[in-house]
Amino acid sequence: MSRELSPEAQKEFDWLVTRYPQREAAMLPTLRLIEREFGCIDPEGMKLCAQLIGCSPAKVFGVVTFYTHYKRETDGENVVYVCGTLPCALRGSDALADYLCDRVGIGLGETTEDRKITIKKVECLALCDQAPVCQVEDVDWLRVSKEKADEMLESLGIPKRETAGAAAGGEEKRS
Amino acid sequence: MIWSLLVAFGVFFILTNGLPPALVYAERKLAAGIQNRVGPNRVGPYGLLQPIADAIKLLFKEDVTPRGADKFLFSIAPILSFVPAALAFAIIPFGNYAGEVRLQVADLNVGILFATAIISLGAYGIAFGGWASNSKFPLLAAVRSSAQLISYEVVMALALVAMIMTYGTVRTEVMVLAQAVPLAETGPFAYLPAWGVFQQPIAFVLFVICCFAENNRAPFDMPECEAELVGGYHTEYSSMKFALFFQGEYIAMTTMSALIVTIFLGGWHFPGMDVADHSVGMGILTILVFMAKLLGVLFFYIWVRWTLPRFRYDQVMRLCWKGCIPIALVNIAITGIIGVLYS
Amino acid sequence: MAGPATTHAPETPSQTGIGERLFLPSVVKGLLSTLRHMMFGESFTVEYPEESVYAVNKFPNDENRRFRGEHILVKDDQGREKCVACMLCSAACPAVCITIVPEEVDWEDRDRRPKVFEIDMLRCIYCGFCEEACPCDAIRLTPAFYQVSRTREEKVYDKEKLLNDDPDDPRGKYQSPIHPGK
Amino acid sequence: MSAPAKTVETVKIKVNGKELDAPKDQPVLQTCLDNGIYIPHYCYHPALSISGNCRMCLCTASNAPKAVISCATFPAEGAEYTTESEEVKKLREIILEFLLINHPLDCPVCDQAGECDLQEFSFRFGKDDSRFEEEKNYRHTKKLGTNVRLYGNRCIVCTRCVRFCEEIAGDAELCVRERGDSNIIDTFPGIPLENPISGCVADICPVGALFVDDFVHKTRVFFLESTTSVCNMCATGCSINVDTWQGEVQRLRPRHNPDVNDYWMCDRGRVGYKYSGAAERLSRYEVGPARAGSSAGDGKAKAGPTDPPRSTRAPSDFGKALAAVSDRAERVRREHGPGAFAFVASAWMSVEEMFLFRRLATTLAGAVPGEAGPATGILAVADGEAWTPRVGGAFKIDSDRNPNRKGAEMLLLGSFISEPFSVLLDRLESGAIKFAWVVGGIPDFSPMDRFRDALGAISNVVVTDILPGPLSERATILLPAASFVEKDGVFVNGRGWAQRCRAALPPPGETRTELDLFQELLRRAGERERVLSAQGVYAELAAEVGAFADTSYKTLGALGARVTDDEPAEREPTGREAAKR
Repeated sequence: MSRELSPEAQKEFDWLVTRYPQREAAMLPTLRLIEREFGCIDPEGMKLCAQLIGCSPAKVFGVVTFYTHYKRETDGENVVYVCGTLPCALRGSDALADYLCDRVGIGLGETTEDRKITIKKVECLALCDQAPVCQVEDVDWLRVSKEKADEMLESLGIPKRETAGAAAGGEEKRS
Repeated sequence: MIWSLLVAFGVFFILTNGLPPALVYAERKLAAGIQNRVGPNRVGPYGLLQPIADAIKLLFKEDVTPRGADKFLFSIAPILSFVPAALAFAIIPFGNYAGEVRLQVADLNVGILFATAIISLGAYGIAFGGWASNSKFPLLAAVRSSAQLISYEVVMALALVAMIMTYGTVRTEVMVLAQAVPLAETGPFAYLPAWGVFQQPIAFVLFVICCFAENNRAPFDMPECEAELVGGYHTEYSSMKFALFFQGEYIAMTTMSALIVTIFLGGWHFPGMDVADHSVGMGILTILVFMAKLLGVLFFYIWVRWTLPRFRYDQVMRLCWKGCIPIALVNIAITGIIGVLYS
Repeated sequence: MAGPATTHAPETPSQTGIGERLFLPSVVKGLLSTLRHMMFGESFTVEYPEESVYAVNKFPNDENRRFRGEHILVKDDQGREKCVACMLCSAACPAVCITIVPEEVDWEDRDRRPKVFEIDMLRCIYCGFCEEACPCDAIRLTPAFYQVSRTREEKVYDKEKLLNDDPDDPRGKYQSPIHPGK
Repeated sequence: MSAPAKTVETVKIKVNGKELDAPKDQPVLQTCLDNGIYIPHYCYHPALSISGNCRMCLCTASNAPKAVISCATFPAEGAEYTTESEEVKKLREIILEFLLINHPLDCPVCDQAGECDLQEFSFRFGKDDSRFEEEKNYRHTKKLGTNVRLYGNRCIVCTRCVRFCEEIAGDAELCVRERGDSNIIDTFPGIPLENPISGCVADICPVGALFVDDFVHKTRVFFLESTTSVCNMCATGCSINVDTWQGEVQRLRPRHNPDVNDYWMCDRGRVGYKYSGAAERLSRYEVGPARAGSSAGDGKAKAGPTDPPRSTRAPSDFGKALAAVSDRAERVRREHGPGAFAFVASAWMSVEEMFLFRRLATTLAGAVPGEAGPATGILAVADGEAWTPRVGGAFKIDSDRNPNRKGAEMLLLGSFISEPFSVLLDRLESGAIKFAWVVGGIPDFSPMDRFRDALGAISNVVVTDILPGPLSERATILLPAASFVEKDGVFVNGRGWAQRCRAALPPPGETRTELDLFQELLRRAGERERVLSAQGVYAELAAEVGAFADTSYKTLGALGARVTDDEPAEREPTGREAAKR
């Protein structure tokens, strides 16, 4: 247990705990706190959280892996979340994920060598009416077609392919 | 007279000792045919020597008497089943006259009565064999057999009563002669001989059923039903004692067939034959005719065995007491009434 | 069926027709049927050893299909036994002649195989239940039947012997991929 | 039972038209199960908290618009529940189809097959086909800890194991990781499932996802024959089932006994049968010549660890060995009197054996008024580590590693053994002892050096033991013994709870059980007429020993009964009850 919270963070944690009826209920904000402190949530961070909350590390592990939006140590700078739940799946999220991976040159769940981009398949992003949906750094990309995917990747610094058609239809962008 | 006896015994011997092995072979071949098999074909051409091989094997087998068995009864049981069957054959006229020779061993004036009396003795062989074996399955078989034989003898006798009323005699020779006339003076039946089967079809059917039952042949093979009683009354027998039982069974079958032929199928007579012709040629012809009829009935025996399944024991008894006996009695009554009306 | 246990089922009163009650028409029918077989029926007997059971084609559409001879263990396309040692065959075996000891393997598609697989051919009654019970099509009964041996021990077939795929062997030639007639 | 009689508040409900009195704080599912109405369920376990995630126990309720899960529904006065309607059947079919979506069809290689709820419910309640055509998910197969193995593909994520680790074992090593269809049981990286009762997760796993490593790929459960028995590895005395096949113990399984072990047993006990099937088991009666030259006084000097090697004993049989025992005892008694005898019992014997051994000792040694009686003692293994779950559940592992020390205290202390063990050692070393009978029956037993060496110098040493070891090496007459899976008898656990141990297998080779052995010797000495079964011996014992009075094999039944009053039998709450407080 080498890791410790900084005094300010510790203070924030102490305040957090008081807001919940049970200590364990403060787990999610505590994890956010740790994420902010240490940049990501790695096993050491989980152990610290478990220690602070007073539960077993396995429990924290379960919670962290359940929520995809905690930044893990394996994640790159930008994480592309591709929704894989039913409506998106029906509208071709599999093909979309494959396309993205193909463009970036990595597999699903992997990170580029320069640690810039990670592509992840996640459960529902709560935009089922706009399927298929991707999310990059709090920006939702709705009804993602190939062209739109190209546009999205461009925003992450990956240039469009020469052969790709110029028809860009990215009017539905929401932040 | 001497000649008569010699010829008679010659035929008798052939029938009683030569026929059983042949019948065994025929039975196996016919069964195979019915079941789309080949049958014996290893020993000799077409397996013809199979019966001889069987006989040799039986001769050389160890003769076992089970511990606890009644030695005396155990030994005489096979003889008791063999002898009466052969003995009853004596009254069968297996031909007319060959010259002076009467083709019948004994023309008794009690004829049929002698036959039924003697055949009934066969039950002792089975009963003794089953009891003397000191084994439960043979005993059960013996009990079953006794009950069955007693029951069916009643029917047989009743069927015969109708025939005796029809022919007006118990002498077998006279019975044959009585069948050697046309069935009717004129009309379509004039071409049929007056065989018992045409005069008394019901009695014929009853008698045939009784013959099967008396011989313990399928579908009435209660005493030796393999599935329930292992081998029946001869389970404990081996070697020649077993062979005697076996032979006795086939001789009984032959004797019964001969009775059927004599009483119902016109005996040695065939339509268009001159009964008064006592030449040797005609005598031999009558023997051949008799043999042909006999083999036909034997074939029927075998045919039925490989066609019909065995009755259950209660069915056997019900068939006898609730089926055959009432019918036989009614048949006698009708025969009597017709007899009174036409006399 | 109330009352004490009876030895026979009660007679069904359905046999009403006089013809049926007399039995005779049925008897005649049966007699004619057997007569037909006797006169025109062709023999199905394979006269072994003059005739070979493998060569004879008495049943053109049913080539030896129903014959149950000695077993083989089937190999998969990689030459490994298909058997996963689930022991359902030994559970189904009425003669209790199959001995299996499972073992763990780290194959990609399965993690279990028989370490020991023995069939005691002297106890086997060739009922084919093992073949029916097998969920993996791993054991089959071949038409091979005239396997002889000089000792009892030889008749206990081990895994190697059962996995035989020698085309010259009467059992081995029924090894995967194609079982003739199956 | 010993649970304090509490008035249970009940309400009247109707299930399938049948009126039931339902305890108010008990889920409808449990009430139905108690009343013989079976509702299929996976995630519900009576000892664990309610999770309600498998949805298998759906039933319709008159007071709810939609079907409810009966495991998390508490009875309302007058409510009607239906568990067998067409609707419920349809729901079950759908739930099962859903649970089977990612379940592989590997029943042939799955060791759970035969006692798998998924298999059984699919057969009883499931659809005959599935509409799922896509590819199945693959999830990890790994060892969660030294004893437990996970086949992730087969998991239906009922989380019984997770709740067990949290509520019963208390260390919460397991969690459900990921989400959706990649949901899987896992441990925190680097913290394996290593609590002392981890094997129980395999017992409660309703499907073939978790296994005790010891049982994987061993046999099929439908071959196993179960014998109810009691675990032998510590004074907790868990109720168990001994599962055997082909004359070998295949596994031990805990058996529900609310007064002893609830649903659990420890990992150490789970493999506690191993020694009974060991290849080196003693299975032959052996008789050697009496050891010469141990004259009084210098026995101590002569004692050496290499004393009589096994080879001096010749193979014998039951009858001859017993004759040798009685002959030599007779001679020693005539020449030296009762003071030359030593009898050492073991805390691993059943109470019946102790009872008989006690009687046999007085018979063999005889008694001369005014003279010293035989030296007596009792062998036991040293205490191990006790274990109590951090959350304070009902299940504990006793520090006492002897299964029947309590029974030995009740039967032997005072009446048979009146001196401390050190006195026994002194008498053994004094050289006055000419005949010693030592009952071992303890696997991995290493007696103290003094005891071992002293035995090596005594002229007649009869040893009754299971495995070869320091005791059997020093025997002049060796009598093989039966292990706990091979004998009938009663064991009294540390809290005074007597339970029956039943023979699941015959003893190896020509071995006869000690029960037979002692009785046969008594019979030859004219002390009894017949050799009785364990039940008969227990009846004699109950008539003679006060604490066991009014008990019999019948009253002990499958779950046992309390035979001592010196400790209150307080049953601690199970996980759910504890959580509810």
